[in-house]
Amino acid sequence: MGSFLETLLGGLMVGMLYSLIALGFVLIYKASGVFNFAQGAMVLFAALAMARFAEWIPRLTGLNNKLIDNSIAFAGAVLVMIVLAWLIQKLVLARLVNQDGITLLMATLGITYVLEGSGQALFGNDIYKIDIGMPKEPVFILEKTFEGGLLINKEDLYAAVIAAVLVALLALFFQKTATGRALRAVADDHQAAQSIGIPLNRIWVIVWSVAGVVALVAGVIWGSKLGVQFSLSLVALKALPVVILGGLTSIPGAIIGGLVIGVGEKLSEIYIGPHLGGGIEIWFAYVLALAFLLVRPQGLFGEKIIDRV
Amino acid sequence: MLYRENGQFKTTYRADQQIFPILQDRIAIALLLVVAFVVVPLVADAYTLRAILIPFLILSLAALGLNILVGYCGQISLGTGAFMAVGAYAAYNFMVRFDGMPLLAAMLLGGLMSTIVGVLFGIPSLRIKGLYLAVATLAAQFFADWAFLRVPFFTNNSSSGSVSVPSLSVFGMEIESPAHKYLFCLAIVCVFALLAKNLVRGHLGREWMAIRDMDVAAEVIGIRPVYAKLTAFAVSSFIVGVAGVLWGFVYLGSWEPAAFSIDRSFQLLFMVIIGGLGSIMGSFFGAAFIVLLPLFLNRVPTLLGIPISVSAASHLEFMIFGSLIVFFLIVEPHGLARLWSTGKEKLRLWPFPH
Amino acid sequence: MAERRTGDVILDVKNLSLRFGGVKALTDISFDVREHEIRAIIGPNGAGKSSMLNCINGVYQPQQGSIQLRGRTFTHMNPRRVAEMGVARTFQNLALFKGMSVLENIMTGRNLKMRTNILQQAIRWGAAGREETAHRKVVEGIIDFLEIQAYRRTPVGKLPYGLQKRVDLGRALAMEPQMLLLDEPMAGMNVEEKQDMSRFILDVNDEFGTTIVLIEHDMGVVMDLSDRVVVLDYGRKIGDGSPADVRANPDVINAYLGTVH
Amino acid sequence: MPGALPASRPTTVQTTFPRLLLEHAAARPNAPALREKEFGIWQTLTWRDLAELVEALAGGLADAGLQRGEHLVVVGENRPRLYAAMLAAQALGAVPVPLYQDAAGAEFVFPLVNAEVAFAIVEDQEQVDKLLEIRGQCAKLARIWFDDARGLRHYHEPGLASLDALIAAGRAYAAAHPGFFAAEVAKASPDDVAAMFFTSGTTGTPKGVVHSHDTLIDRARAGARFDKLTERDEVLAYLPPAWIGQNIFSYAQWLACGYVVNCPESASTVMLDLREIGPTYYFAPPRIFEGLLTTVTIRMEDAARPKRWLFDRCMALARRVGPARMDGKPLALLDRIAYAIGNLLVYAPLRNTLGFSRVRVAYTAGEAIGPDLFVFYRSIGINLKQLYGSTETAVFVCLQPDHEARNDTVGVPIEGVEIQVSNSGEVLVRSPGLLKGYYKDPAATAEVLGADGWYRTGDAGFLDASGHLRIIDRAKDVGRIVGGANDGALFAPKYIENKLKFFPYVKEAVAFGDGRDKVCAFVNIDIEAVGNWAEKRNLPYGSYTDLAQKPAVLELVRECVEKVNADLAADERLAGCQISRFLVLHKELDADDGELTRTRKVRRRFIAERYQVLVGALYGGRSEQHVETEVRFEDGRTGKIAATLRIVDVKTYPPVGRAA
Repeated sequence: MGSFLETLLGGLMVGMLYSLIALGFVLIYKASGVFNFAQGAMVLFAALAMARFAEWIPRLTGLNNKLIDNSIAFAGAVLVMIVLAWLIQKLVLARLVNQDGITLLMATLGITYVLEGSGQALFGNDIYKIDIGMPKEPVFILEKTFEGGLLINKEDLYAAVIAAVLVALLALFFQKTATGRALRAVADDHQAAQSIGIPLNRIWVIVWSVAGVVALVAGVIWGSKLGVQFSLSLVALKALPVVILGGLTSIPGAIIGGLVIGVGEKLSEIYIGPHLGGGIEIWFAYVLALAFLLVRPQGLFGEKIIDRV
Repeated sequence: MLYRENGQFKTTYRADQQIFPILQDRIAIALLLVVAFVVVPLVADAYTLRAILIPFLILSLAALGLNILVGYCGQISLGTGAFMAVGAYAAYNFMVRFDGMPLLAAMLLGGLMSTIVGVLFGIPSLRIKGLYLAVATLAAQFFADWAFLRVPFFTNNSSSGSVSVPSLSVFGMEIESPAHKYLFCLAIVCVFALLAKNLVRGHLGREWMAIRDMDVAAEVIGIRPVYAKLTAFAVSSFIVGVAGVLWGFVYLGSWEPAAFSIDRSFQLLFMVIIGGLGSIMGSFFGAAFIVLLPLFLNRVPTLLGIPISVSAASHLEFMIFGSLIVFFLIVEPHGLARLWSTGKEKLRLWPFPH
Repeated sequence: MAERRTGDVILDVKNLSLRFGGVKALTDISFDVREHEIRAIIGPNGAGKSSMLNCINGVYQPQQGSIQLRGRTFTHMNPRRVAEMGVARTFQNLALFKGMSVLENIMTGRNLKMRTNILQQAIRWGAAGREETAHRKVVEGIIDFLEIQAYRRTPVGKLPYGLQKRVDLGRALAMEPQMLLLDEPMAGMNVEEKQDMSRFILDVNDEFGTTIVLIEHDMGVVMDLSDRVVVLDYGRKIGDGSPADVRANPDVINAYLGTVH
Repeated sequence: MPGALPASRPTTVQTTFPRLLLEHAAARPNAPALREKEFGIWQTLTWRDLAELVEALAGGLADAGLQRGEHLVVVGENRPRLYAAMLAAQALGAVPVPLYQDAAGAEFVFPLVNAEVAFAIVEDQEQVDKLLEIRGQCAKLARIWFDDARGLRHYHEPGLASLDALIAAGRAYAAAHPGFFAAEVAKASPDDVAAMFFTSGTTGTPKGVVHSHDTLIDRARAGARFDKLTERDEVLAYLPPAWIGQNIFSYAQWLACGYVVNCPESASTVMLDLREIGPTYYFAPPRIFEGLLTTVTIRMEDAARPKRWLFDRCMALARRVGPARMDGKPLALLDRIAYAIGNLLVYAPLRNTLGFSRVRVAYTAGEAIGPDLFVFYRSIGINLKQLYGSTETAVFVCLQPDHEARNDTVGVPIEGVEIQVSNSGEVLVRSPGLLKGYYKDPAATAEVLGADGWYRTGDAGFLDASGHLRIIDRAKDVGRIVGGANDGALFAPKYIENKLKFFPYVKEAVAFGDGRDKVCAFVNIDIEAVGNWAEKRNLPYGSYTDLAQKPAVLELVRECVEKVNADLAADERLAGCQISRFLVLHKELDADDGELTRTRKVRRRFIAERYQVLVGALYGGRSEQHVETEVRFEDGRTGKIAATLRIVDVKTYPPVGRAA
C-alpha cells in the first residue's frame, strides 16, 4: 500500500514535469498551428543556459550570493529564450506561413538540431548541476496512517508548487491580459484575428517566448533534480504522447495528460514491467497514447476536426 | 546545352513513357552504371568502399523507402530506424534459427517482417492526420528500441545483447572483400530503385501522390485512402527493412539496438528532405550529402589549419543539418533533386533562360 | 441544333438535411435529375450548393433524408461507391494534384479501372505496361477533346487558372462518368474562358450523353446551358423548374436582388 | 550547275502521283510515309497503309460518282487523310482543288462555282459550317465529307457524312469491283490534269492554275536532284496545303522522293513538334523566319548578363565568319577554332531549341528577305537558301546552290529551265513545269503564256555575271531614266526602296525617277531606331518632325543612301538609278492618309501628287522647301503639319564596271 502510494506520488511528480513541457507544445500549437518538435531541445537549451550562467556569474561579478546569482542567471536565460523565440519566428516561421503541418513539423525538427548543436557548442556538453537551493532532505508524512509512513522529497514538493504557480500565472495571463486575449483570438481563427488588426507576427513571438520560459522552468526543475545533460531533450519527447492524450489544443488536457502518463508509466513499470523484462517506461507512454488515438483521435479534451470541402 | 533533341520523336507510348525519354540521359545513366559496377571496384580502396560507398548505398536504399512514405504519400514517419531494426533482427533470427537459410531469402523475409510491423503501425494513419502520425511512428521507434534490448528471444538470447552474423554468401559466392560487399549492395540498390521507380510512375504511385496532394479529391475519384496509405507503409517499410538487413549484415556485421536508434530515423528523414521529397533520385542525393558532410567537416578544418575537436565537429554537424533542413523547407522544398532537374531544364533550353 | 434526349430519373434526392454542429447547411431538400439532362443548382454564395454536391458524392453525411442513385437508395453515401456507380465531379476551388503534370492528373481519373496488382506494377514489363498504355490512349483522347495538347507535361501548378479548370474537368471525364457534378465550373473566369467552358460542357453532354449537374452562383451563364434549374437559398429550396419559370419566380428574384451580376 | 546552260530540253516524266504512291507501297511497304502527332505520339502511316487508305477513299468517291476530270475540293490543315483524299481523287482521274482553310466562307464561292465542284472533303466542323453557309450559292455542291466528327454529331444536312463512312463505302465498293483501283490508276496519263491551285493574284478575281502530273512531278524531281533529296529526309508540313509552296514540298516532292511528311498535333504545338521532329528539309516564307528571330531576341532579353554577353560575342563572331564558312570558303585557323567553340556553346544549342539541328536544306521565298535575317540563320550554321518561282511555274525555277546563297539573288536556273529577259526588262521563263493554263480563262492564259512557250513572270530582273537571277522589281513598276547622265538606264523603285528599308533607321522610302533625269527619294526614319540612336548621342528631340530634320539625322540617313548607291554601282544595269538627292519627310507615311495600302505598301503615284511641291523641289535643285500637310489623327480629327525640309545631295558612284 505504502509503496503503491509512493509510486503514485513519484508518478505525479514526473507527470507534472511532462505537463510543463506539454504545456509548451499546446501553447504554440494553439496559437500558430505549429507542432513544435523542438520543445524538448528548448528545455535543454534553456536549462544549459541557466546552469552555465549560474556558474559564470559569480566568476564575473565575484559576489557569491546564490539567490542573486540564480535570479540573474534566470533572468539571463529568460532573455536568451525570448531572443531565441524572436529568431525562430523571424528566420523560420515567418517564411513558412500557410505551409501544411508536416512541413512545419519537419522545420521544428531542423530547429531541434540547431538548438542541440548550438546549445552544446555554446554551453558545453557535460553534465551540469543547477542548484537553486531546494532542500534535498526527504520527509515522512502520514506516519499515523500506516507504519513507515510515506517518503517524499521536499524538493519534489517545491517543484510541484513552482509548477502549479506557473500554470496559475499562465491561466491569469490568458484570461486577464490583453495580449492573452489576443492570443486566444488568434488560436481560434487566424484570419479573423488578423482582420481585427492583431499583429500575428508579434503574437507568435510572444507565444514562443512564453513557451521558452515554460521550457526554462521545466528545465530548471528537472536539472536541479537530475542535472542538466543532453538526454534532457530526449526525455522531453515523452511530452508528445502527453499532448496526444490530452488533446493538442487543450491546456487542461496537457496537465491531466501529463499526470496520467507520469503515473501510468511508473505504475506499469512496477506492476507490469517485470513480466516484460523491465524498462517499459520508454514506450509505455507512447503505446498508451496510440491506443487512445484509435478510440478518440482528437484526444481527451481536443475539439473534433471537421475539414470542409 | 548538351542536349540535341531534334529527331527524338516518339512513335509508341512505350517509348514515350520510358524512365529516361531523352537519348542523352540514357547515355549518361549507362555510363554511370558502368562506372559504378566496373570502374569503382577496380580503383576504390578498401576504406572508401567500407566507410563511404557501402553506407552510402544502404542509406540511399533506406531513404528511398522512407521517401515513398513521406515524399510520395505524404505520411510522416519518425520510426524508420525501428523498421530497419525489425528487418535486421528478423533476418538474423531466420539465419540462426533455420540453418541453410540463404542470405537473399533471409533478406526478403526480413523485409516482409518489417512490412507487417510497418502496416501495423500504419493503421493509425487511417484515423489520424500527420502530426499524430508522427507520434504513432515514434511509438514504433521506442517500442522497437525496447523490444530488441529487453526481449532475449529477438537476440537469440545472446548474453551481450549484441548480435553478429556468420560469413555471408550468395549463390555459393563468398561476400567477404569490401569490393564484393559493395557490388552486392549496389546490385540490390539498383534493383529496388528500378522497382520503386516503376511503382511511383504506375497507378499506385499516382494514388499515393493524389492522397498526398488533395485527399478529398482523391477519394472522390474513387481512391481509397486506406489502401493507398497502407500500401505506401507496406512498400516503404519493406524497402527500409531490406536496407536494415544490409546495414546489419553487410555494413556492421555485428550490432546492438543502438545501431537503429531514433537518431537514425531522423538522419534518414533529413536525407529525404535535403535530397528531395517525392524523388527517387533525391534519396541518393540526400544520402550522399549526409554521408559526406561529416567527413568533410572532419577533414576540411584541419586542412585549413584550424583543427576542431571531435565534439565541436559533431555540434557543428548538428547545426548545419538543422539549418539545412530549415533552409531547404523554406527555399526548395523539393531539395537537391529539384535543383538538379531545374539545372537540367536550363541545359535543355540553353541558350534561352526559359 | 443539338436536340437533347432526356431520359428517366437517375438521381433522386429526398428530404435531405445536413448540419455542421449547430449550423444548418441544408434543410429538407428534394429534387431529381433525369438522364442526359443538364441540371443546374443555383443560389447566392453560402446557399449550400457545394454542401449539396458533397452529400451526393459522399464527402458529407447528411443527418436526414435519402439519395436514390440509379435505382439504389442510400441514407449515406461513401465516395468510393459513388465513384464506382459512375458519378464524377469537379471542384469549386481547384482540387488538382499539385505535384503532378496535366497528364498524370487526368490519368488518376482512370484509377478505378486499373487492375494490375502491386507486383505487376513494380515489374511493369507486361501486364502493367500494357494497362498503362491502354489508359494513356483514353486520357490522350480527353486531352485532345479539351484542346490542352500543348500542356501535357506541364505541372498543373504552372497553368493559368482557366486551364486548370479544364484539367479538373478532364480528370472527371477520365472516369467515363454517367453523371458529372460540376461545382462552379466558371467561377473566376473571363468571358471567353466562360464561353470555352460552356462549349465543353455542352459537347460532353452531346458527345458522351453524360448527365450533368451544374452548380453556379451566377445566373446568367446557367440559364442558357441547363434544361432545369433548382434554386437554393440559405439551405432551403426556393425554386425548381425550367430556366424561364425560375427567372419568373418572385422568391428567386428576391434572393438574387443585389447578387445578380 | 546543269540548269545554268539555257538550252537543255524539258524532260517530261512518265508517271503520275497515284503510280508513284503504288511504287513506294510496293518497294518499301513498311517505310513510314506520313506521321501525324495525335494523342501524344507520332502516329505513323506506312506506304502500304496509305495505299490501302487511298484505295478505300477512291472506292468511296467512285461510288459517290466522282467522274474523271471533275473537281474535288479539299479544305483543312495538313492531315494525312486529306492528303490521301487528294491522291484518291487523282487516282480516279479527278482533280483535287485545295483551298485555304483560313479563308472566309464567302471566298469559297468563286472556286466552287467556277470549277463546278460537286464534292468536298474537309477537316472539321469549322470548315463544314463555312461550306453549309455558302451552299445556297453553290448549286452543284452535293456531298461534303469531314475528317473530324467533333461537334458534328447532330448535323443532319443532306449529303453530309464522315470520312469514315466514305472509307467504309469505299471498302464495300472495292470488294464489289475487284481490281477497279489498279485499272483507274492505269488509265491516267502524265499530262492529265493533276491539281488546280487558286491564286488570288495581285489583282482582281482568283484564277485557277492548272497543273498536270507531268509539270508538278518534273519540277519536284528537278528540285530534288538539285538538293540531292532522298527518301530519308523529314519534312514538317504546317503551312496551308492550298499554297503551292507547301503543296510542292509536302506532296509533289514527298511522292517524288518518298520521304516522310510530318503533320503537327495542333496549331498551338507547331514549335514543339518542330523541335521533336527536327526536319532535314525545311521551307518557309521570310515572315516565319522573322518571327523566329524575334522570339530568339525576346527570349534572350531576360537572360542573365554573363549569358547575354556570351551570346552577343558568339553572334558577333558568327556574323563575321559564319557566312563565309557556309559558302565553303577557307577560314583562318583561329576563326575555325573560335567558331567551333561558339558552335558548342551557342549555335548548336540554338539550332536545337529552334528545331533546326538536322536541317540540311532550308528555303525561303515569296518576298525579299532582309540581309540581317538571312545572315543570322546562315551564320549559325543553317543552310538557308532562296529560291524563285510561283504557282504558275510549279515553284522551281531558280534555286541557290549550297555555298552560293546571297540575299540579293534568287539563285541559278535549275535543270530544264530557260530564262530570258525581255527588252522591257521582264523575266521570261520556259520550263517543263509551266502551268497548263488558267482554268476557264484563255484570255488570262494568253497574257502570260506565249505561243512560243515562254511564261511572263511579271517580274523585272536579270541574270548577273555569276549566272544568278536577280529580281529587282515588279515589271510594271520598272521605269527608265530619261535624259541626264544615265539616259535610258533602268529604274527599279521597289528594289531601291527595299535596299533602303533594310537599314534599321529607315522605315519607309519612296523613290522617283521614271521618265526623269535622275533618281530622288523621300525617306521616313524609324522613330524607334533613330530615337534610340539619338538618345545614345544625347541628342534632344521633340516630335518626329523635329527629329527628322536634325542635321545629324540627315547625315545618318545620307550614309545609308550612299551605301545603297555604292551597292547599286556594283552592277552596271542598276548603276544608273543611284539616288542623287533625298529628303526626310516631315510626317510618317500613313495608311489613314491613303499614302500606304492597308498592307503597308507605298502608293507611289498618290504620294507623288500629294507632295508635288517636294518632288518639284527635289528636281528643281532647291536646298530646302517649306511644306504644309493636312493629316488625319486616330480620333478622326484633322490637323496640319508644317515644316521646312532640307534637301540633301548624295554622292553617287561610277559603275564599277567602267571604273575598273
